[in-house]
Amino acid sequence: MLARQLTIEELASEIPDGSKVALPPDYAYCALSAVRALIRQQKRDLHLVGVPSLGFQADMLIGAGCVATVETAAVTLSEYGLAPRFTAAVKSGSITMMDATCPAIHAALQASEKGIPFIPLRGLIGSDILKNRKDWKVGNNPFADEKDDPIVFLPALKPDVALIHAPIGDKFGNVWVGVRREQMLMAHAAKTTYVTVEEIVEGNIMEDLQLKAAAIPGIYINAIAEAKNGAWPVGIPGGYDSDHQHLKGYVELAQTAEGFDKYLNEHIYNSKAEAAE
Amino acid sequence: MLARQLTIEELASEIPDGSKVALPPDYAYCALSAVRALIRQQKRDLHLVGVPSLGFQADMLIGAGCVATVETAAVTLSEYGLAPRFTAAVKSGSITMMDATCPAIHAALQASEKGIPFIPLRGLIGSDILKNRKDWKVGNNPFADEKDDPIVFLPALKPDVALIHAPIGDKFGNVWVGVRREQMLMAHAAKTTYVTVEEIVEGNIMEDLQLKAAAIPGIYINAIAEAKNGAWPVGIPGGYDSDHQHLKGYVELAQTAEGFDKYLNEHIYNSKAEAAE
Amino acid sequence: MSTVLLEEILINAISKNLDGLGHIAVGASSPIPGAAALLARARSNGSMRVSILGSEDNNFFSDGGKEIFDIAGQGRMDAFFLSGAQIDGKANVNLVAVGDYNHPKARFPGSFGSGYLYFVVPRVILFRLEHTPRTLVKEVDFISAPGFSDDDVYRPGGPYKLITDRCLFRVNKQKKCFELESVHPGHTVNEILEQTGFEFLLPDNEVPETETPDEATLKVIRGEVAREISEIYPSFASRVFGIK
Amino acid sequence: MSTVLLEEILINAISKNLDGLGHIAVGASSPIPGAAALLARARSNGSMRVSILGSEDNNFFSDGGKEIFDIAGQGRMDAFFLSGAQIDGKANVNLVAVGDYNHPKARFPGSFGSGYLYFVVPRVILFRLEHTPRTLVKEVDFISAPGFSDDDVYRPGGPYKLITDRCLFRVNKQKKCFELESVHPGHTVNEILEQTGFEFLLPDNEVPETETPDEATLKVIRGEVAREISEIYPSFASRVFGIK
Repeated sequence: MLARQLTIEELASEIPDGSKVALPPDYAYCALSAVRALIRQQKRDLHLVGVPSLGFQADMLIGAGCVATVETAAVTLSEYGLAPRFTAAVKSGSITMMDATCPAIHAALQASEKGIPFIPLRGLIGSDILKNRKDWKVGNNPFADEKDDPIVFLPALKPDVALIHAPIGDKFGNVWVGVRREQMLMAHAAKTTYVTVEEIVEGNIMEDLQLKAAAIPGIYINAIAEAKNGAWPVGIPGGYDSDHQHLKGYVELAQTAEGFDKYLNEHIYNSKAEAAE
Repeated sequence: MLARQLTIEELASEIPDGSKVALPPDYAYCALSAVRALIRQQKRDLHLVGVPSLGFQADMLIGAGCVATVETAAVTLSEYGLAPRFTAAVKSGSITMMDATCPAIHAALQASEKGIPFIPLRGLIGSDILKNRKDWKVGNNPFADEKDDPIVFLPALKPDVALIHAPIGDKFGNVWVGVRREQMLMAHAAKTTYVTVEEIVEGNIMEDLQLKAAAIPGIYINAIAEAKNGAWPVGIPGGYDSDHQHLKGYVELAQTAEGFDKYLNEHIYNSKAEAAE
Repeated sequence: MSTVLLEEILINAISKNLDGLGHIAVGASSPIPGAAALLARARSNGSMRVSILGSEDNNFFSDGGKEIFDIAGQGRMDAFFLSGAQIDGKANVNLVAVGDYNHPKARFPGSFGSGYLYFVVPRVILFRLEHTPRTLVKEVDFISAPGFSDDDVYRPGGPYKLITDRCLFRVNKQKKCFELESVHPGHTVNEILEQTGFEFLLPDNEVPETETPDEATLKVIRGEVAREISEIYPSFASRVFGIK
Repeated sequence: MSTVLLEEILINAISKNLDGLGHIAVGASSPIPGAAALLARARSNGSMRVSILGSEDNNFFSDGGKEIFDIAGQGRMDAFFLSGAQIDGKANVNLVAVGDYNHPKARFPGSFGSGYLYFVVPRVILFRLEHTPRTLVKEVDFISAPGFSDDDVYRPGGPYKLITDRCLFRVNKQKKCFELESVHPGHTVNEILEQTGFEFLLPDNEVPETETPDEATLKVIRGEVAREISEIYPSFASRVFGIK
C-alpha cells in the first residue's frame, strides 16, 4: 500500500492548532524543516511532548508563539547553554509546564502503544515533579504482600501527532530509524505520525531483513515528505553533524525577543527556497 | 567485556532443576541442541514459559520428564498436529498448566523488563483463562471516569532463564535476533539468559549500526555457546528449513511413551557426537 | 462456468465482510480466511493492508511478537479470525479442552491470542469447517474468550460472523446470539438445525443461499490470491488450486 | 611528579567508589564522572561495563531511549551520577527551578531521569563543581528527586557520595544526611563549613585530605581515559588533557 507523499508545507498543514505533538531530542532524528513550516504557518496552542526531552526545535516553536504547553523531562541545548526562548517563556508564565522524568514519558507512551489505560512506575514519590502532575496518581501495588506499597500510576500518553525525521523511507511509508527506537514507540503510541526523510529510496525497506528489524512499518505513517538535510541545523546520528556556527548564532540571537525575531525573519519566514520545496 | 563462552553441555549444566525457563515458539530461534543437553542431564521440575507459545522443544522436555509446570498461550506443532507428549501429560495430570493468552505473556514480561511489579491488560474478563489463573487479579482502572472499569492486573513475569538461539553472536556476547525481538524482551525480562548461536563471528556486532539495531547487548547474556544447526530439527527464519521428515517421524513415534523413549534413545541420549561437541 | 469449490464459496463469502476495512490480520492455520483477506485486498484499490502470521511477504511487523497485539489494542486492526474446538450459542470460543479442564478428555494447543483479540478487534469472524453438534455446542467446556461481556467491560471488539462448511451466521448483538444469514449451496435449513448444538435465530424471510463467486472473482481467487496464499499454505494451495 | 589537576583528583576519587561494580552508567554533561567510570573500568580486569549517554563507542543500548531506565529498573545498573542546580542537606536534588516553580527566578532544563534513577540505582554519586551556599543549600526550591524516602517506598537505590570542587561527602543513611569524608588538597574544613548552605556531620577524627592519584593512575587517566573521553567531550579533553 502506497504512502501519501507530501511536500513539507503540505505535511505541516495537516497538523492542526492545539495538537499534542511528540518530538524527539536533538540527538535523535529531528524534523526541523517541518518545524520551520509549522512556524511559517503560525500554528498556535501546540502541546509539545518531549520524548523524553526537547532541544532546538522546541525553543524555536516556543519563541515563535506556537506553543501553549510543554510536557517533557527537560528542554536542553546541551553544550550551547540554557534554551533561551523556553527559559523566557517559563519565567513570563506564557507556557504551561508539565515537568516529567524521562522513564515516565517512555512508560506512558508504552501504555498508549499497548492500548492500556495506565502503567505503574517506580520512583517519583516525594518529588515535586509528582506534586505538580495532577494528571498522575499514587496507588497501591495490588500484589504487595502485607503492608502498603505505594506506586505511581501514569495515564497512557497518546499524542495527536508524532513528528519525526529519519535517514531513509520508501514509497510504502516504511521508515528506517535504527537504534533510535523511541521514534518507533512514538509512532506506535500516537494517533498520527508524520515523517520527513533524507531520502525516499527505491524498493521496499521491509524486504531487507536487516533494515526491516529497525524500521517503522507504513501502517503507522500518515504521510511522508522528502527533506534532504531535513534535521538542519541539528545533525543526524550516522549522517551529518550539527551546524555548530549556526546553532551558536541562534543561541546568541535568541537571548532577546528582538534577536529571536531577527532569526525568524532571516532563517524561517523568509526562507522562500525552503517553503517552495 | 568478553562473554563466557561455553560448550552446549556446560551451558545446559548451569540451568538448575526447578528453573523457570522461557522458550520461544518453533517459528522463532529455538535452542534445540541445548534442550537436548537438558534432557541428557535429566533436569527435573522445570517451569516452562512459552513466549508466547511452545512447540517441539517443549513436547520433548515434557516427554522426557523434565517439566513440572507449563505457562503458555499454547503448545502447538502447527501442521504436524497436536503435541503428543504435552497432550498425554495434561490428560494424565503429570504437569501443572498455567494457560495464558499471548499478549498477557508479552505484557507480563514487559513488566519485568521495566522493573514494575505489575501491568494492566485489556481482555480476559469472563474467560476461563482468567478464572484458572489465581496469580492474576482484576482491579479497577484508576483513571476511569465515574463508573467502574474492571481490568486485569498481571504480575511481572521474571523467568530464571531465557534460553534462546540466534543466527550470530560475537565474543562479547552480543547476539543478533533481527525482527524476532521477543527474544530481546526475554533477555531483558529474565534473570539470566543463555544463548546458542549458529556462528560466533569476528569483531563486534555493536560496531555495525544496522546489526546493533536488532541485537541483544552482551550485558544481558550470561553465557554463549556456538551450535551450528543448533535449532535442528526445527529451522530458523532466514536460515535453514525445518527437517520435515524428522519432525514427522518424531510425531509418529511420540504418540506413545514407548515410541518417545525410542526417539530419546536414538536421537538424544545416544547422540554422543552432539554431547561431545 | 467451472465447478466452484466449497473453499471458493467460503473465501468469497468471508471477503464480502471485509470490504472497506483498513487492516485485516490473519492468525495461524487459517488458509481460507487468509485467502479471503487477500481477495478483499485485491479489490480494495490499494486501500487495505493484510498481515498474515507466518508469512514473509504479508507480515510487516518489526517489533517482536507483541506488536500484533499492541496494534490491535491501539485500534489499528479492523478484522481478525478465530476458530475453536467448540463454539457455543453465546459465541464463546474454546481452544483449550473438552471435559474437565484439570482432567480433560481432549486437550488442544491453547487459547493463543483469542482471550485478548476477541475483546478489541471490531470484526472478529469465527470459522469452523466442521459443522456438527460436537463442535457447535450448547455450552463450551472452557471459555478461551467469551462472546459477549457485561456493559462495564471495555469491549470495542467482538464476534461479527460465524462461517462453517454448511452456512453463514451473523451475530445479533442485542440478543447476544447467532442468526442464520445464508446457507451454502447444497445445504438446507433443516440440516443446519439438526447439525447445530446451540439455538439460533432464523430470519423472518426465507434464508438465502450463500452467494457463489462470479467469474471475475473466481479468476482473482484462482490467480493472484492462490499464488499469494501458496507462500504460507503450500499444501492448501496445491490441494485446492493445483498450485505447486 | 607533574602538577596534578583538580579534575584528576576528582576523577580518581570518584573512581574509587566504583571498583568492583558490574555496570556504571553516565548521563549527559558529565565528563568527570565519565572519565572516573572509564578509569575504574581500566583497572577492572574486564569485569566492568560502562555506558555513556551520547557515546558511540561506549553505548551498547539497542532498544531505544527507554532501555537505560529499564535496565536500571531491572537492577542491572550499579552506579549513576547526578548533579543539581541545588542540592540540600537531605540529599534532595533540584534540576528544575529556583524560586517559585510557577514563576521561577531561574529555570533549568529539567529533571531528566533523576526522578527515577535516584530511586533504583544502588550507588548514585552526586557531583557539583560549584561548592557555594548558592548551590549547596539548606532546602532546595524544587525536589526533582528526594534524597531519602519513607520506609514503605520501594527504594533499592539512593545517594552514596557527594563530590564537589572542595571536598567529598559520604551519605549517612541512618541519619539521612551528609558526612564530610575528605577535603581536597588546598582546601580546609573551615572553608567547607563556610561555603556549605546545609549542615553536615564531621567525623570524630581529623578529616583526611582527598587522595592524589599516584603516578600509575595518572598515566592511565592521561592516556587511555583521556583518549576515550575525548570522543564524547572533545573540549573537556582538550582543555584538561591537551587532547585534540
